[in-house]
Amino acid sequence: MAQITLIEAVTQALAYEMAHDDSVVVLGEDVGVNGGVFRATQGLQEKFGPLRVLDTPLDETTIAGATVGLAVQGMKPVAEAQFEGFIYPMMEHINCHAARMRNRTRGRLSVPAVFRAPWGGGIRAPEHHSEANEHLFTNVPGLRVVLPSSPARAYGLLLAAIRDPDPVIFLEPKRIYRQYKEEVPDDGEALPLDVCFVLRDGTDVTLVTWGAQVKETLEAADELAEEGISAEVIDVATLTPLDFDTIAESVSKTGRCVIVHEAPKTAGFGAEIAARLVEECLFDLLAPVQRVTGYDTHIPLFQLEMKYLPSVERIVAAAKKTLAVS
Amino acid sequence: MAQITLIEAVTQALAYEMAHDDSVVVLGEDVGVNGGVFRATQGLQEKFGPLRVLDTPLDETTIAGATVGLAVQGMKPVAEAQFEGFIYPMMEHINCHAARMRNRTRGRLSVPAVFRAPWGGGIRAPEHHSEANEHLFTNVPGLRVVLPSSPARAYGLLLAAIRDPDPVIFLEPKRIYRQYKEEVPDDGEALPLDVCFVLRDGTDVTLVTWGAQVKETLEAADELAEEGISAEVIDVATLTPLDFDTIAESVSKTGRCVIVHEAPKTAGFGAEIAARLVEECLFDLLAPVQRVTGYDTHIPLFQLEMKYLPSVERIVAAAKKTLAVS
Amino acid sequence: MSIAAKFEIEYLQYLDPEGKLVVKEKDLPAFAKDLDHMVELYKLMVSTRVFDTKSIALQRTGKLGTYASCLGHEAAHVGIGSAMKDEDVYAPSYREYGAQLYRGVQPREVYTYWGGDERGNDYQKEPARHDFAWSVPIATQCLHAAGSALAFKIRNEKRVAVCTVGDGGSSKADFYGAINLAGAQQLPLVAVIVNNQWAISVPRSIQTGAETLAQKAIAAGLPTIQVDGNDIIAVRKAMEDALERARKGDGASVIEAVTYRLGDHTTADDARRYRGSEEVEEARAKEPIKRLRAYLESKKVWDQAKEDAWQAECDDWMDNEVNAYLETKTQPVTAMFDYTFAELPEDLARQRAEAISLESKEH
Amino acid sequence: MSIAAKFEIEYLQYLDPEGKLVVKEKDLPAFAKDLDHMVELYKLMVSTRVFDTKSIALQRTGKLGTYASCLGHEAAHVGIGSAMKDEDVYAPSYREYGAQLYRGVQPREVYTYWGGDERGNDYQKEPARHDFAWSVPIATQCLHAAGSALAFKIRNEKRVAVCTVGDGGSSKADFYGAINLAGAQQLPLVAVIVNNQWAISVPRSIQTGAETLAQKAIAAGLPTIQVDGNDIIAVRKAMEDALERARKGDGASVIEAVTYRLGDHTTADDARRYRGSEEVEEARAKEPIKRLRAYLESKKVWDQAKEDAWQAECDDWMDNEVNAYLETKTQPVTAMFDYTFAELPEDLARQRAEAISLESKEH
Ligand SMILES: Cc1ncc(C[n+]2csc(CCOP(=O)(O)OP(=O)(O)O)c2C)c(N)n1
Ligand SMILES: Cc1ncc(C[n+]2csc(CCOP(=O)(O)OP(=O)(O)O)c2C)c(N)n1
Ligand SMILES: [Mg+2]
Ligand SMILES: [Mg+2]
Repeated sequence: MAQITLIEAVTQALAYEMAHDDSVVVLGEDVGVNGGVFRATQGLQEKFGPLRVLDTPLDETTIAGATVGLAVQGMKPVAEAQFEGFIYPMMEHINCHAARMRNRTRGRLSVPAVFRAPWGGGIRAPEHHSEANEHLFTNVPGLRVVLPSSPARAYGLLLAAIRDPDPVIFLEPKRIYRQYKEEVPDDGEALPLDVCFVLRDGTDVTLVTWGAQVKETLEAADELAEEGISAEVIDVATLTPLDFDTIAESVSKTGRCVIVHEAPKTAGFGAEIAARLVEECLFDLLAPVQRVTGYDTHIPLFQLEMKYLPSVERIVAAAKKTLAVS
Repeated sequence: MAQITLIEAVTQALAYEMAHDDSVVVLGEDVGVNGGVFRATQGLQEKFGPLRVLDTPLDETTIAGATVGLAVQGMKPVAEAQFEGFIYPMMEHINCHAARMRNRTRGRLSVPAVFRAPWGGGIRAPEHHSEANEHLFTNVPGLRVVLPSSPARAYGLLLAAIRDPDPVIFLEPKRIYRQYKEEVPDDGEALPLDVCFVLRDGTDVTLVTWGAQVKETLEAADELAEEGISAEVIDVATLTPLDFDTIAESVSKTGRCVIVHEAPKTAGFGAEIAARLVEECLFDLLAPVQRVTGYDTHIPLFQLEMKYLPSVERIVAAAKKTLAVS
Repeated sequence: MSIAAKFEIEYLQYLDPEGKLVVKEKDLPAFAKDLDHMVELYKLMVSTRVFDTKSIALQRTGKLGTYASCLGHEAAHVGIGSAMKDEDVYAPSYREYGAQLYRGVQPREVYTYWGGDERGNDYQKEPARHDFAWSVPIATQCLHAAGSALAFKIRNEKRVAVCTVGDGGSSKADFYGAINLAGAQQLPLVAVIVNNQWAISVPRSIQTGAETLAQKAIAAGLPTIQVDGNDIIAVRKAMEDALERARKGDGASVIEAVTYRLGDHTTADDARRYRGSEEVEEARAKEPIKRLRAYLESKKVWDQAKEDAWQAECDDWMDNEVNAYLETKTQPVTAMFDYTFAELPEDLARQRAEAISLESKEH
Repeated sequence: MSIAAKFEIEYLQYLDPEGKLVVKEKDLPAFAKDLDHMVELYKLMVSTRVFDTKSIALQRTGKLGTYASCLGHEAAHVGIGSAMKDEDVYAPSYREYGAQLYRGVQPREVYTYWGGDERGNDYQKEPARHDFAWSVPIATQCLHAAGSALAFKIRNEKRVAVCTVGDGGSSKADFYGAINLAGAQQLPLVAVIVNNQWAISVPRSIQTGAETLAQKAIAAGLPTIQVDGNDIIAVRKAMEDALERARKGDGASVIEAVTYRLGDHTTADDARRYRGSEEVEEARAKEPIKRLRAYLESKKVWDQAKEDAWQAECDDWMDNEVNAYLETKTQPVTAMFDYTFAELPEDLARQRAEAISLESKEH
C-alpha cells in the first residue's frame, strides 16, 4: 500500500466517494484541469468530467449559494474556498441557509454539503492566505466544524463529512499538507465526527489542540517526556458539536490543561474548551488553564509569521507553568 | 431636558456628531427619507442632505466596501446593516479591510468607520431579524465590538465609536430600543470604549452580561436581593478589546460568576470571559462559572423565541447554583 | 472604432390598463386564446387578493406577526406560477403567494409562517413540497435556484429552476452571481425580477442607474425581456418562452416584470412616510386584476354574478384556512432542537433536556 | 413588442500587433501625437518589464515569496497610470506595477511586500502614498474606489477614483456592487477590467457567458468600451475620456482592456498544467512592447542604441532597488502589535510584552 500525504488523502477520499456515489460533485475555483491550487482535486475532472468537477466563476458567494441549491436537490456538493481567508462571502449562505435549511423547513429540505478550505499559516504565503478562522463557524448551530491533522484522519473524516446529512465545514491545515506520509488504505472507511482523538496518553497534563498545531503539541509532549512530565495529547478534530467528555475525562485525570491553537486568542475556540472546564471540571483543576495561541493581531506577513504561531517552546513553557502550581 | 429612549439616543448621537464634524456620513438601506426601519436615522437626511445620509442600493457588500473607501479618504462613515442577521456579506470588507488596513499599511491608511446594526431577538420579528452575532467580530483583531444597554450609554458609546480612529462594530439591542426613557443631555460627551460598567454592587455573586440581557440580569439581581443574595451586575458594553480587570476584580470579591448572553452558548463571547476566569482567577472561584445563554440552535421564530432567550428565572437559578457550592 | 457587441431590450405587453388588447387577437399566445384558462388565471389572481386581504386583517388583529403583502403583484406572481411545470422548482423570496398557491402552498401554511412558526415552511402538497421555503436574506434564493438548475443539468433532467427577486434584490451580489453562473454553464434557470418600483423606501431610481432592470442580463450574456408585470398574458408568455428555452437545453433567461407595490412593504412599514399618494393612485389605475376582469367581461366569459360567487367561494376557503391556522397548537419547546441536525448531538440533547425541565417547572 | 433600450459596445484600437496605425495619423489622440511623450510611455513599459524580470529572478533564488508577474500587461497598466492625475486615487489589485511605478511606488516596496513584510504597503512617495495598498481579496478594491469616489463627490473635489480588476474579478460581487453604486450615484469612478483571459487556470470562456466583459457596465447603466489592452494608445485614450467624464461630474465608466497573461499566474503557479503553448505563442506575437517599439522606430524616435542605453539604465535602477530591499532588516516582533489599533489596548500590550520576552529568551 502506498504511503500518502494529508493532501493526497483528501484527494483519495474525494475520488473514493465520487466513484461510489454519483451525487457527489466538487466545485470551486481552479478545481478542474488545474486540480486545485494545492492539488486537492488533482485528476478528478479527468475521471469524473467537467460537470462533476466544476470550475466556477470567481465569486465565493456564487459557490456557496449554488452549493446550497445543489444540496437541496439531493446532490452532495463538496465546495472549495481556495483559502480560508476568502470564505467570508460564503458566510451568508452557510450560516443563513446551509446551517438552517433543515430547521427552517422542519426537516423537509436539508443541505448535505461540505465546504472545504485550506486553513492556517506557516507556508510563507501572501496576505490573506494564512487565516485560521474556525471560530467563524463554531458558534453556528447546525454546522459541524472539522479539522483533520493526519493523512488517515483527513481521509476518514472527509468521507464522514461528505456522507453526513448536514453541512460540514472541513478545514485543512495546509502547513502539514505534505509534512509526512502514512499508509491510508483506500477502503472507504469513515471516521466518527463526534469524538476527539487521544493521540498520546499521559498523566500530568492534558494538551488539547487541533489542525496543524497537533505537530508542535506532540513535539512538546516529547520534550516534556524528556523532563519526566507525562502529557496527554488530544486532537479535538471535530470542534462542533464538541465531544467534551473526552477532554473532561482527561483533565479530571491530569488536573491540568493547556489549549493550543493558532487563531487569535480572544474568543477563539480555545475559550469554549476553557469555559467548559471551568463549568464542569472546576474542582478537578489543579492549576489555571493555559491557552497558547496566536496573538490578538492579524497573522503577519511571512517574515514574522513563525513568531506569531504557537511554538513548541511556548507549549512546553505553558505546560510547565501548570505544573508549577500545586 | 427631554427623556429619550435608546433608539432616540442613537439618533441624538448621530445628529450631534454630524453637526459638529462634516466628515461624518451615514449610509445604508432606508436610512434616508424613511429614517431607517427602526427610525435610528430619523430626520437626519432632512438636516444634512441626501449625500451625507445616503440610501444605498440593496447590497450589503456594497455598503461595507464603500464604507471602507469613504473612511480611507478621511470621512467618518456610519454604515447601517438593517438587521444584524444581514451583516454576513459585509464581513469580507470588515474583516479583511476595515480591521486590517492600518496594520497592512503600517499606519499609512486607516478606517475610522462605524458599522451599526440592530441586534438580538425578542421583538416577534420574522426570520433572520433576531440574530445575536457579536461572536462574528469578537475574534477579529483590529475591531472594537460595542453593545450599549441604556439610552445614556447608547449616546456616549456611539459618540466614542464615531470618534474612534479605528473601526467599531456597534450592535444595538433592538428589544430595548423603546423599553424606557431617561435623561440624556445632548452635550457631546463620549463614554470610554475600554471599560465595563458596574451597574450594581454586590458581594455574593457577579452577573456579567451585555446588550438587552442587562434588563433580565438586573431583574434577576432584584429577585436575588429579595432572597438576601447580593449580586454585582456588570455590563461589559465593549466586548473587545475586553476590560477583563473589572470583571476579575468583581469575581475575586464574590468568588462566583454567572455570564448571561442571548447568542448560542458554544463559542459565544461568554466562553471568552469564562476562559479568562479559569486562566487568571482560578483560585478565587468558589463555584463553577455558569453560562445562561441562548441554546445551540437557531433562535426560533417568534412563537418560541422567549423560551430561547435567557430568562430572569434561568439567571436566578444559575446564580443560586453557584451559591449552592461552598 | 468598431462595434464589439449590440443589444436590444424588448418590451412586451398584450393587455393595457383598460383591459384592451394592444395586439391582434390572432397574435395572442395559445394559452391566452383559451378563455377558460384565462378565467382560471383570473380566479387565482382574485383568490390571491382575497387571501392577502385576510392576512392583513389577521395581522391587524394580532393574530399574525409582520406580514408582507402581495397587493398589485397578482399578475406577475400567478403568471410565473402558472407557467411552471410540476417538476420544476421554485425559489421565491417572501411575497409571491400567487405563484405559490398555484403550486400547492396552503394559505394556512403562509399564516403559520408569518405567525412565527417554522412549520409554515413545511409545505405539505406537491409540487410546492419540493420548492424552496421563503427566503428572507434578499436575493439569496437566486443562487439556490442556480444550484438547483446545475443539479438538473448534471443529472440530465428536463426541469427548470425559477427564482423571483425584487428590484432591490437585483442589486445584490447573489442575483449577479446566479445569472453569471447560469450564463457560463448554460443552466436551466429563469430569473424573474419583479420590479415593483420600491425596496422598502428606496425607489427604483436610486437603486441603480440602469434604464431597465432587464438589461442586467446582458452582463451575463443572457436573453432578457421587459414585460408589463400587471399584464398576466405578457408575464405568462415571457415565462413560457424562457421555460421552454431552458428545458430544451438552451440555457437561462431573465425577465423583468414591471409592476407596483400598492401596499406597504410589510405590515411593519408605513409607505406614506416616503411616497406620495398620487403616485400610488396612478399605479392603482394600472393594477392587474381590474384590467383582466375588463378583458374577460368584454369577452363575455365573466360577469358580476360570477365575480360575487367566486368572491364568496374565496371567502369560505380563507375562513377555513384561517380556522385551521388558529386551531394549530404552538410547537413544543423541543421543536427548537429537533431539526438542527438530522441526529441530535449529545451536547444538544443535554440542552434540550434542560429546556424541557424549565418548561415543566413553569407549568 | 417594442424596444425598451438599445446598447452598443465599441472596440478601440490604434496600433496593431505589428506596430502599424489602424487610423489616420490625424485621428490620433493629442497625447499620441507627442512622440516624446510616447517615448516616455515606452520607457516606462520597458522598465516595468525589467523590474518584473528581476522580481521573478529574486523569487527563484529564494529572496521573495510568491510573486505575481505583470508580463504582457505593460500597456494596460502604464496606460492607466499615465492617464491619471496626481490627485486621483488608485485602487489596484496585485500586479499593476506599470501603473504603480508611474505613480511613485518604488520597486523596493514591491519587493518588500512580496518578501513578506507589511512595510512594502507603506508607499513613501506621492501620489502613490495616498493610493490604496495591494488588495488580495479579489475585486474588493472596486468598492474601495467607489467609496473614495463617493467621498470626492460629497466633498465636491475634482478627483477621480480608479480601480482595476481582472476578468475573473469581474465575476465577483464587489465589481457589480461598485459599478452599480457608481451608476446610481453618478460617482467619479473609472473601473478598468484588465481581461488577460485567465483567472489562474480558469479561462475567460467559463468565467462568464457574456460576449464582452465591457458589457457588464450595461447592468449599471454606465458608458463602457472595449479596447485593445496591448495598445497603449487605446488604453490611454479610453482612460482619458473616462477620467474627463468623471472629473466633469458626468459619472462613472467601465473599460475592458483585452490583453493576455503571458506568464504564470504567480510564481506558485505552473500554467503549463492548463493551457497550451500555442495559445501563449499566439498571444506573445501581440504583446504590447514589441508593437510600440516598432511604431516608435518607424517614427525614428527610437533605435537599438537607445534601447540598449535604456535597458542598462533600468538594470542599474533595479539593482539599486534590489540592494535597498536586501539590506532592509526584518521588522521587530513588536511590529505585529503596533499597527492593530491607533492606540495599543491594554490586553494587547500584555501580549506584546509576552512576545518580547519570548524573543529575548531566544537570543
Ligand atoms: C440581505 C438583506 N438585507 C436587507 C434586508 C431587509 N429587507 C427586507 S425586504 C427589503 C427590500 C426588498 O426590496 P425588493 O428586492 O425590491 O423586493 P420587494 O420587497 O419590493 O418585493 C429589505 C431591504 C433583507 N431581508 N435581506
Ligand atoms: C476572494 C478571493 N478568492 C480567491 C482568490 C484566489 N485568487 C487569487 S488571484 C485569482 C484569480 C484572479 O483572476 P483575475 O481576476 O482574472 O486576475 P488576474 O490574476 O488574471 O490578474 C484567484 C482565484 C482571492 N485572492 N480572493
Ligand atoms: Mg421592490
Ligand atoms: Mg485574469
